[in-house]
Amino acid sequence: MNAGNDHIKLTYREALKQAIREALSKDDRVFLMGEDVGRYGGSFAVTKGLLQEFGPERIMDVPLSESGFVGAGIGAALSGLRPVVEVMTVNFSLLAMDQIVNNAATLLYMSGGQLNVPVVIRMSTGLGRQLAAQHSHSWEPMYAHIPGLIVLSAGTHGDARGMLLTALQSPDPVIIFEYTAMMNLEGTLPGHPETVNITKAGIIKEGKDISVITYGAGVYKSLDAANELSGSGIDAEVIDLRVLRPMDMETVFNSVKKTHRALLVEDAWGSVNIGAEVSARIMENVFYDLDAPVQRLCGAEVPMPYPKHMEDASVPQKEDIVAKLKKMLQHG
Amino acid sequence: MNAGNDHIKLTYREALKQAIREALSKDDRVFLMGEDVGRYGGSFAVTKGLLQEFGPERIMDVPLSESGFVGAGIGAALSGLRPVVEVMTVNFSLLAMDQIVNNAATLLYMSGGQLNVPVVIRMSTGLGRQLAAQHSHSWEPMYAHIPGLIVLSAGTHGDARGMLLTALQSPDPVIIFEYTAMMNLEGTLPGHPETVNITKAGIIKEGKDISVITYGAGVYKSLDAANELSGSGIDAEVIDLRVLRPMDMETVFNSVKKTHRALLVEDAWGSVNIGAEVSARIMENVFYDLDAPVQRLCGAEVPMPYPKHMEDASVPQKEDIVAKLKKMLQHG
Amino acid sequence: MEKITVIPPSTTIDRRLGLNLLYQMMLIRRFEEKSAELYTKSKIRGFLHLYIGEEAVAVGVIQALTAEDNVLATYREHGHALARGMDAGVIMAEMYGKMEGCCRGRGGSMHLFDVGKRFFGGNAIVAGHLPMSVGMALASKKLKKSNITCCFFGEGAAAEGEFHESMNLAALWNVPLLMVCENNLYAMGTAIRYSHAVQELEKKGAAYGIESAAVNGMDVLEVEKAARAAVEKVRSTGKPFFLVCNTYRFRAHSMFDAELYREKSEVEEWKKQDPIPALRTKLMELQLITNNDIGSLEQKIENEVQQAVDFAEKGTLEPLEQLTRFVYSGPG
Amino acid sequence: MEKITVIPPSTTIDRRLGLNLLYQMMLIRRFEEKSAELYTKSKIRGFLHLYIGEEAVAVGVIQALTAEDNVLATYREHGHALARGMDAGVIMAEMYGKMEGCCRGRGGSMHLFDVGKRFFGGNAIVAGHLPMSVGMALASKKLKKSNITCCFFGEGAAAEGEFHESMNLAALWNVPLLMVCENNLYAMGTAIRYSHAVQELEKKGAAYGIESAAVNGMDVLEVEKAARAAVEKVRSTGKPFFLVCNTYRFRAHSMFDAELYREKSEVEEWKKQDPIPALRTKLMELQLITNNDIGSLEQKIENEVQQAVDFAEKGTLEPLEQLTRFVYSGPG
Ligand SMILES: Cc1ncc(C[n+]2csc(CCOP(=O)(O)OP(=O)(O)O)c2C)c(N)n1
Ligand SMILES: Cc1ncc(C[n+]2csc(CCOP(=O)(O)OP(=O)(O)O)c2C)c(N)n1
Ligand SMILES: [Mg+2]
Ligand SMILES: [Mg+2]
Repeated sequence: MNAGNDHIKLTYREALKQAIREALSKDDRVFLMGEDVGRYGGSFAVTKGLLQEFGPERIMDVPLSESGFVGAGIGAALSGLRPVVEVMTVNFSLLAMDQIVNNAATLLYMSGGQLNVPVVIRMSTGLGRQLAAQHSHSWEPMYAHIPGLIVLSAGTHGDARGMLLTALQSPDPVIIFEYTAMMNLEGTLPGHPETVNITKAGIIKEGKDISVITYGAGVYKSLDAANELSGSGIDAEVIDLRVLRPMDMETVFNSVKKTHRALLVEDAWGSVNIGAEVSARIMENVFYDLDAPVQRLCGAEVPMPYPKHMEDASVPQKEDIVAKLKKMLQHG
Repeated sequence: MNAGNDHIKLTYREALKQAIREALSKDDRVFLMGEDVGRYGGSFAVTKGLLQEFGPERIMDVPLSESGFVGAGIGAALSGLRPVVEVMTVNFSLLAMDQIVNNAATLLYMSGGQLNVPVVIRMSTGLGRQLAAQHSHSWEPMYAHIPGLIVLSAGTHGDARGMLLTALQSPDPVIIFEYTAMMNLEGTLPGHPETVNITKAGIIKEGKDISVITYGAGVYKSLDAANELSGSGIDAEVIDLRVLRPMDMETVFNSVKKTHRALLVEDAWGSVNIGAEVSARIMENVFYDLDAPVQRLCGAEVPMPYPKHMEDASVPQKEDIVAKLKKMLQHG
Repeated sequence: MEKITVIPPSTTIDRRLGLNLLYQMMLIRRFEEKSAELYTKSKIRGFLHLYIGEEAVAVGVIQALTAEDNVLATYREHGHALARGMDAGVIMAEMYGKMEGCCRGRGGSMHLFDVGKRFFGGNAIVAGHLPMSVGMALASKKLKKSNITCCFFGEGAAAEGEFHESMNLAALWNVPLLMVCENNLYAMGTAIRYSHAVQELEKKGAAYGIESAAVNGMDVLEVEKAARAAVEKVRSTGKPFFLVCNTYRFRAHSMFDAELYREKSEVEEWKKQDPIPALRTKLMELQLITNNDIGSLEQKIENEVQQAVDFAEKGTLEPLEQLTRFVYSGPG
Repeated sequence: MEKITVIPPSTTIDRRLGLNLLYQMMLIRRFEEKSAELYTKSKIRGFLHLYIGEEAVAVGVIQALTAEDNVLATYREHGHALARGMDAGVIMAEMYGKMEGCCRGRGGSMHLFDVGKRFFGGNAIVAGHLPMSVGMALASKKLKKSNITCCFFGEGAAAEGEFHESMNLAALWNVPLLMVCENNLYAMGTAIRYSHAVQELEKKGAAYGIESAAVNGMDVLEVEKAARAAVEKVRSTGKPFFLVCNTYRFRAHSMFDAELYREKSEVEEWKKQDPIPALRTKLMELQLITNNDIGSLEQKIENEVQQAVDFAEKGTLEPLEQLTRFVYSGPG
């Protein structure tokens, strides 16, 4: 944040859009392809107006063919372009997963270092709009399992605007998760888009009593919980993992060494998830620094139900985080 | 194992085949569909001769259309049949994953309990034949993440022959992982196929010093390692998880409460895997029983390389398990 | 081998059939207008996709089916559910997220299921239900049942790989499947010219040797006639049939759509073909019905819709204790 | 809109072209015979898919391309790699798993890549490279380059959804892509009649408005002529072309195949059309070459293949320290 870059208020949606516009303006090789990114204006209105601004060569509407157009993005990346492929939502990404895993993530290694695949794949993810079982997935854990991918989670406005620009400098494939439920949320950022680091976790709030380690939709919820608790004398540190692959464990370990306690918060289903990985690594590396077992708060292991009360109950809410933190600290 | 059921020697391949034959004989509603299961005899010769025995209605060769025929299996299951769908290998299963996750695993919940999907999906999995990056995946962790699925791993001859028969009694979708590298391995089993429990982990070898918790290709390797160590005064318990979803943690916790130490062994990539989940659950539930941090031995996080020496180095070998156990026990 | 059938314009129509078709279309129209109103009042949430303008398709096709036939549809399926004879109250309660809904409120607008009516969704992954429909038809064949399966999907869905695989499998296996493509010219904001290289979709049947026909989807009598012929063929030959119904959606794609991608005038032009006034006028001209009939139909429908709303309003929310029920069968 | 092109039988042929085509086919044949021998000696491992019998296709088509054009192939790609001018030694070293191989030995037989030759695999997920080929052609169009992309795949691959999506995208976007279907009548053990409802695959072009042609893939001169015409069209119009080459594989699918699915007599019948003796005879009849020429070709090839083996034998294995190199770019 340089001087002269005055701060502005903007929504998460606007942050995403500024990133795309900046990327398109800065580099001719960049183009955006995805379902309804152009004429419709983007399913979450993120790309509204960009077709008019950049024309159909740079903003390409594609047919419903996830495997086809994600694969085409990979092919274009192999041929000197810098495609940004939008998979409308993570829910449809299984249709393209073979392309992502067996091609994008694999070609560099398998070709003995010959083929770079500089493709950026954006997907909006998560729940929160009562879209039910087939439209509310949080599949960050599945992508974080795959070597060869760089997996980013934009849990803050800064990352919503900054991650894409940095990702486009990567010679390797990058997945960026964006959060559907946060589109209308306002935040404050410097006036001009800037790249951000995409190798380190972020310390969202410093604290000394416990480390709350989270990402994505968990970030602001955890921050709210931590802020609420600071009144009652609990000083929680909040860490946004940001980079789900390869994970920056240094930041996590340093935090745990300081606080001696950790709670992992995420919306994804409760088994074989990001929290499990972080917990296991804490176990393996800083076990003797722990004053109490690391705990997780995750999504309920159900296909998402439609009704609001059930959807709300399916993922950790601020209140759940507060309650859990209180319990963990009394206990310790 | 009832009296009069004499034991026989048979390969893992033969065990799988007996299960399929038994399933087809017992229930008219059962049929097998998959690529090259019929005329070719199965890509690993598991189904050789079954087309001749049961005819093309029961043993259906299908075109290369993973999404199509897995979805068709789901549809047939919705309509009163008991399809056994073979996805030739796990490597191709991403093409069918949308069907498995968004349909098979979701329909019962989403329909408010109306629609059962009694489909069994078999996939051979794992590495060991120098098949390189696109043909050596171990994706048990990705499927174990999905609520609504029952995920089984046939790490022993008994399970290779028994799991299918039990799975076919399940009203819910079951994935069975079979291990490519074990096809020719001989084992001893009772003469006749019998169903096996598919809710509990198995204690393969009892021990008191440390719990080695594993599944699939890790089972015999871990057992070999444990047997080797028993000479040097280390008495390791070996647990085969068997059911990767929903996991039986009781058996694991009881073991850890006894041994106070655990090593998790698997071939899958090292992040966000089954071991991470088990480690996190041990952390959350029996932390105070631990004398030392739980450790993992997993697959290297690389797209599998072709050369034998590199492939071997990519997954834990018996020697690695032995060395790790020795180290962990000196340390404790 | 394959052929494109030319359906002669509709000829015979009696009072009973005419009134029945009119009633169904008017009920769907009114039910959806009411739903839109309830959406703006936040009684209904999530995605709501209206079928207004396309009523002739569901009504005409489903009219030609028997109660034993299977029906699958997309997320734009209120019309199909009503035409299939599902109770308006149960559907409305589902959209309210109430236990009295067809899926206990867990599915919402996009996931209507009613096993009793053999109505299998309400599927929200575009083209995800096509493979299942092939499997259901395959089951009928294997079980030697005389029922057929009817699968509705949009022209956007026809660009997905699942369309290709399903058409080929259906043709290869000779299964009794009626594939009904509702070509409303748009997939969200993507006009058919941006999603299909060949826009006369009925031509795609030839690639699979599947008999095909295209029909004016704005004329319920033509649709009914074409569907009757198609159903007759499917039932008597056991072979699939591909019926393209050319239609138009008068409303936005969903309640989130600003309709930037088409001219108002285009919509107005199409509204002149509104299937409801068209049928009304025709029946009046043929003197099969009177103004009185219309009046009492309207009254009946008004009551029915109001009762549906009352039923939904009075419904109860599922207790949170049941959140994990039906992830698997058996006691939740 | 679309049409099926009829290619007139080949007419002109001179000594230079004739010898060149003969040399290439003989080299491929000899190279693969040697490979099979080395496989039985366990020098080559993994899967080995021989192209023997089909040489006329790769040789004829690639002959019609320029060095700037992109070529993608399947796991059955030794022939394509050699025809593309890749060094036999480098290919053999790759199959030995040696560092001197084109992919440092990491890919093996199924994954030959050579960026310098614009040879992009060696792809082992059936049809997984089709979407990429569309993207590469799209990049040429966007970057206003005159090169085209040529994608080889089997008739089995044409049943996958990726074929449909790729054909549609290529036609919709008007990209310079030559799709070459190598119809060898079998996908592993599945005869085309069990995988395609319509077996004249060239008819599938019409569904996408793509000009198509079928050619006798056992006659290299016909293939070359058809390919030249097709390439010419693709280059001048910028539009895709679908070329079906009807051919036959003389050997098993891979070294694991017992060939239970076809009669020996069928194979013998097809061997009468062996493209190598056919061309030899023709050139002799036309008095373009002599027995002497054949002799020196054979000698040259024998040397070349022996040198390739020597090169591979002398190669080195990649040090294990490099196992994780190239998972990502930058220092491993
Ligand atoms: C696989 C998949 N991709 C994208 C979407 C998002 N989406 C929902 S409806 C739709 C358009 C579908 O168009 P069409 O098949 O023509 O049906 P229509 O809505 O016009 O009835 C899209 C892109 C989805 N639900 N599933
Ligand atoms: C998606 C996928 N499914 C299955 C396989 C296993 N498999 C490898 S080759 C093959 C047959 C392919 O046949 P075809 O496309 O005709 O090519 P050919 O081998 O005849 O050259 C199959 C089923 C695979 N590699 N990828
Ligand atoms: Mg549409
Ligand atoms: Mg073939």
